[in-house]
Amino acid sequence: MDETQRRVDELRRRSSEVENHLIDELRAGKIGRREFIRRGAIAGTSIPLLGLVASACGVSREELERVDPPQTGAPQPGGTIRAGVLAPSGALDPLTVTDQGGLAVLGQSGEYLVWSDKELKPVPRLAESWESTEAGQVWRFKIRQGVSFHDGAPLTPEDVAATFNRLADPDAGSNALSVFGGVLSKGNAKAVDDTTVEFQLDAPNGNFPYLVSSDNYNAIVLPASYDGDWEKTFIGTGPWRLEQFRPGSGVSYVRNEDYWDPDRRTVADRNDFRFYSNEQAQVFGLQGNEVDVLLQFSVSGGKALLTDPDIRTIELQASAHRQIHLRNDVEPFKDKRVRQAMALLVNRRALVDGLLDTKSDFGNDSPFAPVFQSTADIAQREQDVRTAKELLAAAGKEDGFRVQLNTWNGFEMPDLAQLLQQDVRQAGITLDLTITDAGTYYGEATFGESPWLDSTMGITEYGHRGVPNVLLGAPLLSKGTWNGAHFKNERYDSLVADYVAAVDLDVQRARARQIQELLLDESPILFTYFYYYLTGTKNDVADVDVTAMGHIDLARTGRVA
Amino acid sequence: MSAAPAATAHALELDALEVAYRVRGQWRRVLRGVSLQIAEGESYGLVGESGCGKSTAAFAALRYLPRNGRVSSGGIRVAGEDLLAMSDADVRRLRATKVSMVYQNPTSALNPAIRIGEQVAEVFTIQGSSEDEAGDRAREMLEKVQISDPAGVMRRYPHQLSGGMNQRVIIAMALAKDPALLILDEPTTGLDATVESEVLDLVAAMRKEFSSSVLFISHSLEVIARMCDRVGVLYAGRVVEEGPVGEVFDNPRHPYAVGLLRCIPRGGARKDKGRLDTIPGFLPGLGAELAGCVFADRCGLVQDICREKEPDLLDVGNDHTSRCHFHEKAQSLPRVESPAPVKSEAADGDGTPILLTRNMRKTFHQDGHDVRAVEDLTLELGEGETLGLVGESGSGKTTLARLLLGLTEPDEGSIVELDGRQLAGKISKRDREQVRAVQIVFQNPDAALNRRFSIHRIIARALTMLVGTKGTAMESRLQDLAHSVRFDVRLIRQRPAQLSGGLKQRVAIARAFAGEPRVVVCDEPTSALDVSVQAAILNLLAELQAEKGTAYLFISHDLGVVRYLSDRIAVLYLGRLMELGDAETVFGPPQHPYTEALLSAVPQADGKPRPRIRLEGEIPSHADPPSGCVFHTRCPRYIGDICRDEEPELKEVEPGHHWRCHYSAEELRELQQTAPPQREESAP
Amino acid sequence: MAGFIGKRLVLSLITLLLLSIIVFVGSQVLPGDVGRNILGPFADQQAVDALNEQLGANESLISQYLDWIGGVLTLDMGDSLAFRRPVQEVLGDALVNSAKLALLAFIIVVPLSIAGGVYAALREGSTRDRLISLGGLSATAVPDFVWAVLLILVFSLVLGILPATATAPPESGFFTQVEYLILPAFCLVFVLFGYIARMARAGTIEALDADYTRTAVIKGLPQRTVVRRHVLRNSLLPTIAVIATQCGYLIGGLLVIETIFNYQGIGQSLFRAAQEKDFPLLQSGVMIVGIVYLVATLLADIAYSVLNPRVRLAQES
Amino acid sequence: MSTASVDTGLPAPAAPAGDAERAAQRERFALLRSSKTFLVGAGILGIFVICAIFGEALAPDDPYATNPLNDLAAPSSDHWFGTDRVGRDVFSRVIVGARDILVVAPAATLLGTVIGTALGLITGYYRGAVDDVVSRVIDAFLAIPVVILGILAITALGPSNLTVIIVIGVVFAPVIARTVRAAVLQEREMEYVAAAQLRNEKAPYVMFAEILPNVMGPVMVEFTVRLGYAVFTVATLSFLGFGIQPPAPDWGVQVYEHYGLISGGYWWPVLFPALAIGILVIAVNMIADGIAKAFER
Repeated sequence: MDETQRRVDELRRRSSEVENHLIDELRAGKIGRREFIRRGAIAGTSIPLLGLVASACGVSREELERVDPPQTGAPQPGGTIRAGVLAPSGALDPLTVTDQGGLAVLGQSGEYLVWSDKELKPVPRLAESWESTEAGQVWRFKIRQGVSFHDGAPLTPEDVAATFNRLADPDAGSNALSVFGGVLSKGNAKAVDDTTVEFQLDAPNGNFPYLVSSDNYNAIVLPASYDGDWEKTFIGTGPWRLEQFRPGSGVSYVRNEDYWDPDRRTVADRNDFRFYSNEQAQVFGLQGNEVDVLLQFSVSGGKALLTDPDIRTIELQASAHRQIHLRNDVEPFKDKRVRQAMALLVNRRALVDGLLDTKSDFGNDSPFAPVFQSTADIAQREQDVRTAKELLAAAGKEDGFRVQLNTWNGFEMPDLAQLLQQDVRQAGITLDLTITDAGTYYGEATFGESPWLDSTMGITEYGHRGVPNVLLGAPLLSKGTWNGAHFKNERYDSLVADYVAAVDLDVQRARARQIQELLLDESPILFTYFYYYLTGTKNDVADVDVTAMGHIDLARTGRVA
Repeated sequence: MSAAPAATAHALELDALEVAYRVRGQWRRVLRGVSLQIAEGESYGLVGESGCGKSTAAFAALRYLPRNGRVSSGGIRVAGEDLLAMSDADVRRLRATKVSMVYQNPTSALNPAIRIGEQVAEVFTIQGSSEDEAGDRAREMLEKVQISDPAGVMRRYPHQLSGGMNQRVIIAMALAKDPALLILDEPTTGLDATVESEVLDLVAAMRKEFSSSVLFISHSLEVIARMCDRVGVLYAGRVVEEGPVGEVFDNPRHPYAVGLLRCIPRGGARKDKGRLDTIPGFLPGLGAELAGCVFADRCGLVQDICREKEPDLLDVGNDHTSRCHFHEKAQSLPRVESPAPVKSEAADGDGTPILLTRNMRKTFHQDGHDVRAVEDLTLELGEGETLGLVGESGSGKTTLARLLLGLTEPDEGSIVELDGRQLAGKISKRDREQVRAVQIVFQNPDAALNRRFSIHRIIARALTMLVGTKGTAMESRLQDLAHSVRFDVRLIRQRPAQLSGGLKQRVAIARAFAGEPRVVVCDEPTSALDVSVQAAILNLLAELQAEKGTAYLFISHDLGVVRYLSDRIAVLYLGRLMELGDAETVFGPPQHPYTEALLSAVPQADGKPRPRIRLEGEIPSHADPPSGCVFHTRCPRYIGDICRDEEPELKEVEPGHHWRCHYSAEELRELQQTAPPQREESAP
Repeated sequence: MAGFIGKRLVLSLITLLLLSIIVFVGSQVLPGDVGRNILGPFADQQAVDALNEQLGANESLISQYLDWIGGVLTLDMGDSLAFRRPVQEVLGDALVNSAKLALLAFIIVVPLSIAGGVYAALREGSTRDRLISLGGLSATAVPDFVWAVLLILVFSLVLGILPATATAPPESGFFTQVEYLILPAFCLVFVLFGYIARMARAGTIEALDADYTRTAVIKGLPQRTVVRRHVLRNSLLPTIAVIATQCGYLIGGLLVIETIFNYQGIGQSLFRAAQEKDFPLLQSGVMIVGIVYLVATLLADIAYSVLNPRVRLAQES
Repeated sequence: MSTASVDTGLPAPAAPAGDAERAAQRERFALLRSSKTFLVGAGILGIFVICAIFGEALAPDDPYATNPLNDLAAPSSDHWFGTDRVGRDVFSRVIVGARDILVVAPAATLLGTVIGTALGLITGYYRGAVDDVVSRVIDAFLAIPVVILGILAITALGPSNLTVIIVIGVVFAPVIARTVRAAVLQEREMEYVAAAQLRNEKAPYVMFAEILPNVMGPVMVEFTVRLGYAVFTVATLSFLGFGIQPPAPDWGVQVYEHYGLISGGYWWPVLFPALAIGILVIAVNMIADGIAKAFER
């Protein structure tokens, strides 16, 4: 142990006070090992060292991921791995891809500066290391040497700069604009020398490495000369090279022989992605042995997989959830007591254990999912019909009311809507359901022309994110663009601003507690559960590496003998 | 195998044959103990009105009853073999060799999708001859039935040939197997008079050559008289009289036969000479329960014994039998209609035409060709007058009627006037007065009355629309109308489906007269009816005209009927007026050659032979009519080039008598009284 | 004959034009725009507008429609906005898939249903007749997705002898592809059998009752010959027209089957195009289905007139 | 207006023909009562109608009551058909589910028949320009896949039972119009139509008062055939998530929600609603077949 103790002391000498603070927290058991490594890495400390320090403090690595039935053998080299994903909704173009099928495909042949792994910690990939100066306003990334694109051209800082300037360019129509808006403007990424790229940010941002990591899935590094027709080449620096693209039905890759990282050179020879038009079809596909891996399935669609003996499920704790907004500026939800009553009527245990087969954490009516480390521990709100009725009576709604609930027919949302309908019936409240297709629900996605943003009560699907920043912003800030609840609260706005700016964990957690208590009191949006990210694989396939963001790394995947 | 056929075996023997049909779960008797024998080479006629079971007898002889029919009892022996005891294979062999049939509507009896040659050759291939051998024998057969271009016809399809030509094909098929028994089921009913006589001549000629016995079924006494040696009169599924043709027609010994013979307008009968007699009541429904004599309900001589005891088929001398207790008093059957002639108002009308047309023309545009249906027609119709309109089918009779009524719009320049006022070409543009003035009685009453309306509603609607009366005033007018057409008011609530053909036509007439019309167009009003009912309708039309002074435009292909009713007659050919004049002058010489040919085709009920004039070739198409006189290609009295080059004018050859021919009246009168027409050379 | 075809072609073109107008007007109703549908509801409005600009989805729909019509006349149906690939390519693959499934179903159901219809007609009124017509009619009315679910349950999951989805792995041989298409094809067979059999039965009964059949029987021909030479030629005519009307359903109407069996046919492409308001793809897809339907009905009418001399010769004279 | 004496020429009618019509009517119903297929079909439909009317009373549990903790329980004594994915009793939902389909399908078919018959009458009667134009529009509608037409309409009018009725009605109208047009073209040639024109009757009267009653035969046959298809289409639209809205216990929705689970061995939430659709449709066809047979002869 003394060896590790010596290493820890050495680390203390070199690390900034922020890093020391983390080590104290770790020792005090206030943060888990995983969070310690993650926060340390953000500050620029190398991962192996952090791993050592963490193990020195005696915290195991495995608590986040549960694999059942556990893996048996080690993967044998060669062969083909077949993966099934939901068909991408449009052309496969790094700039515009938004859906899961698309981003999984991007991650095969494309690579990021930083890889955000399943424990949300940033692993250096094309960027060997990075550091920030001026309190997070300027960030410099050291670009790995000896890396080449699939067409043989070497990777240069100019390629990296061009990639990010392209993403931040409003005219490029890229999906990444919503990430870089107000953070990085076009032209502020420059290659300062032949190994470094410097980013001049519009405002200090403690989490910038995340914004260039695989969490921002549009950010795969492309050659400076990229002209936009990605489907022809799938150009990238990744471990897999394009073999054949079958539009609408799938894509197949072969091993990139001169890949820069020897121990991530692919175990299998080929990897074949197959597109499925809907959940039921991909479930039949996996059970019918047409594919070996399903990138993701929902409990509602894939219940059959959970009980299938020759299929292994990998569960990842995640922050994906459903937001049930109650419009605060319209009857009957103007009075917060009515909103609290609604929150108290929901039977969350039935949702988590029944609807989601325990494959989910509980939601406590705030974006702070248990998976986020900055989440403060606050008493979990339970179903309490008696108090709910008292609140309703106090608010003059003792004999209930009638309200319309809008949502769209994706995953388990129609079931959730029907369960809510039954829960609130106990207090005489009647919910009229209007369930349409996604296009109709989101409409023009601007206030006044979108049931999502105009309906009195609506259920909206939110994907997983490494950090709660976005979830605290757009849906809840006074001028948030996704604020279906029309929640306007200055104190909340200022608390969020403080939280985002804070780099230190304690400061973030303190703000988080205040935010959580405020939201519990105001209850503008019900967060009932944060369901796990489920991946399904055949038993004879090993070492499939997935992240809750929807990435799948099949480099080390292979068939067990 | 049945017993070897006796040497002089009958071609067909029916022995007390009983046949029944199963309708909606109950068996209905159709043939009630019919017995008859047809000796070898003999031609036996079976005559009777619709529903009397004559076709059933024919099909029974072929064991081809419909699925819901069965032979309840009795025997059938064909060419000496017991048909009912035969196996299916034997029946097929019998049909392939011994028995054949000629059907009523020839075009639908031939398969539309197979060429004529193939269908005829099939008869030979069944008997084992090879493909091309069958082809040759088929061509020979077609030549035998006087088809001019057999090879051409063999390549054609049934819909490309005329009715007459198709019937010849069927006769060829029937005779190809040199049958022992040839059954003809109303072979000429659907054909024009001229075509009918040609087909009948053919059948007569073929009989001699093929020596087959014939069972000839028809509702027309004249046709039976001309074609058969012996005749059986069938009524409600029972043979009521049987004997040699001359005997039965000259000396009928059963009231039904007597009544039937009186109904037919023959031998120049005319309304102003004496009314036609009729048979009261209706034909019994299919399989009705009839006690005693089947004809008792409608018989003028009925007595109690008739209803109790079924009379047997009593022998009345020289092989003539009758199923009537009082067969000797049959011919003294009291008349139902008073014989008094119908005095017609026409005589004292002031002769001003109430309806006239001047150079009426109508061109149809089909698939790019211009078809001239009616050409330059000028006609007049006087007050209370009946103008008979005759001509072969396709001559434009019906088109002319539809033009007058406004159902079809004439070409520009055609003038139609009613009481001097111009009539609009389209009915929708005529005012209510003009609409009331011109009405029509259609041929088929089933199609002319809306089968979903009650009789009351049909007539009431006509009254409301044409006369504009409502409520009780309309009801009383309705009662009067019903009486005027002798329609029993108690049936006023029925629907057409429940009435007999005759009653339905009376309703149609009542509807036509609802608006006190000035002119009524009668488009073959009686040809869809049975003979006995026909007479009643003709009398009714005559009486109504006499009473109300309505003018008739009477269209019919039955010249006997036209002669009975018409005051004046117009003869149409290829849309042109060939002859126009008083009925009697047109019916006697001198006549236009076309009229002469038409009249010669009409068989006389008294069977007296009349010089037959055969019209060569088919009726030319309206699309490109022949040059000069349009009739010159078929005219038996063809003069020469003048007919081919110059179209004759419709000129007045005698006072009140016009025709369109180069001959003058004297020339034709002299010719027609002496030399029978023969053609030196056929037209180019 | 040429005049007849010419007239029908002109009429079909008018129908196609009407079809495109109906679809054009209809698609105004769809919410959102292509950019929004591709980038999703959470994308920045600026990005959405930029993408729309790029894809040309911002132009007024009238000009988009005119561009599209202009393109069609020069056989270039433009690019699919969502897939950014020529429409022909996107629809080409889908059409080939749909055609394969339709052909397989066609080959199975047409002979089966005609034989069934004629067999039932020959035994009109018997229990077998009632069984076939009633069975066929009921099978026709049971929804295709119910058949799909039942067939997958039995043959794929319980017996495990047939795959549950319809798209064979890439480069698989002819027989593997057929094996994958058997289940969906049989869903179509159940749905179409009753419809065609009923028409074949009605046509045959009518021909059996016709005068010419009576003539043939009285000629002494055995029943088999009468049916083969005289009845079938006339009874199958109406059936041809019915088969043609089903082609539209076979190509464009199989969305449900394609969804359950995960088969990339025209139905799914149209469905996604409508949802994503991918205007050129939707319009062209509906056109293709329309053309297939109209060509099928035209071929049926031509076949009808060729087989039925009365109609054929009426045109020529 | 006195006429020749009436009584002489007038025969007493043998049997008042009036009751022949009633006799034929009685015979037809007797035939109907005796046909097995009709009775079995009517019996099944009767059961479904009772379920539709007294649904909640008959169902052992409340079809809407959810119990996620007891979801996908296999058929047992307290849940004959087991429970669905949110723990509702499948047996109760199948019973109450009859109501939506038995309301929407007939209503849609009626709407389609009314529009279709009107269109058929107009195109059949007028022929010429009107017929050509309207027939082309009908062809265009027939060429559009039903589902695409459904999506466009339901997105525009919003998902509700009424929308489904309108969509199916509009989709059926062209097909029925085509059949009615064929019948009207034949009927139009009959002389009673010319007779009506000769009374200066206006076109609408001729079409709807004179011709329509005579084409009711084909219209009725088309209605019964279409009714079977309506059930098909309602279920398909529900299956695609466009038809009848959850939580309504519609069979099509139930199959849609659960068909993905059959591979996990949960067959009961799919099988029973699917069988219910099949049995109802077969029953409707048996009735149609019985009626057609009885009124045929």
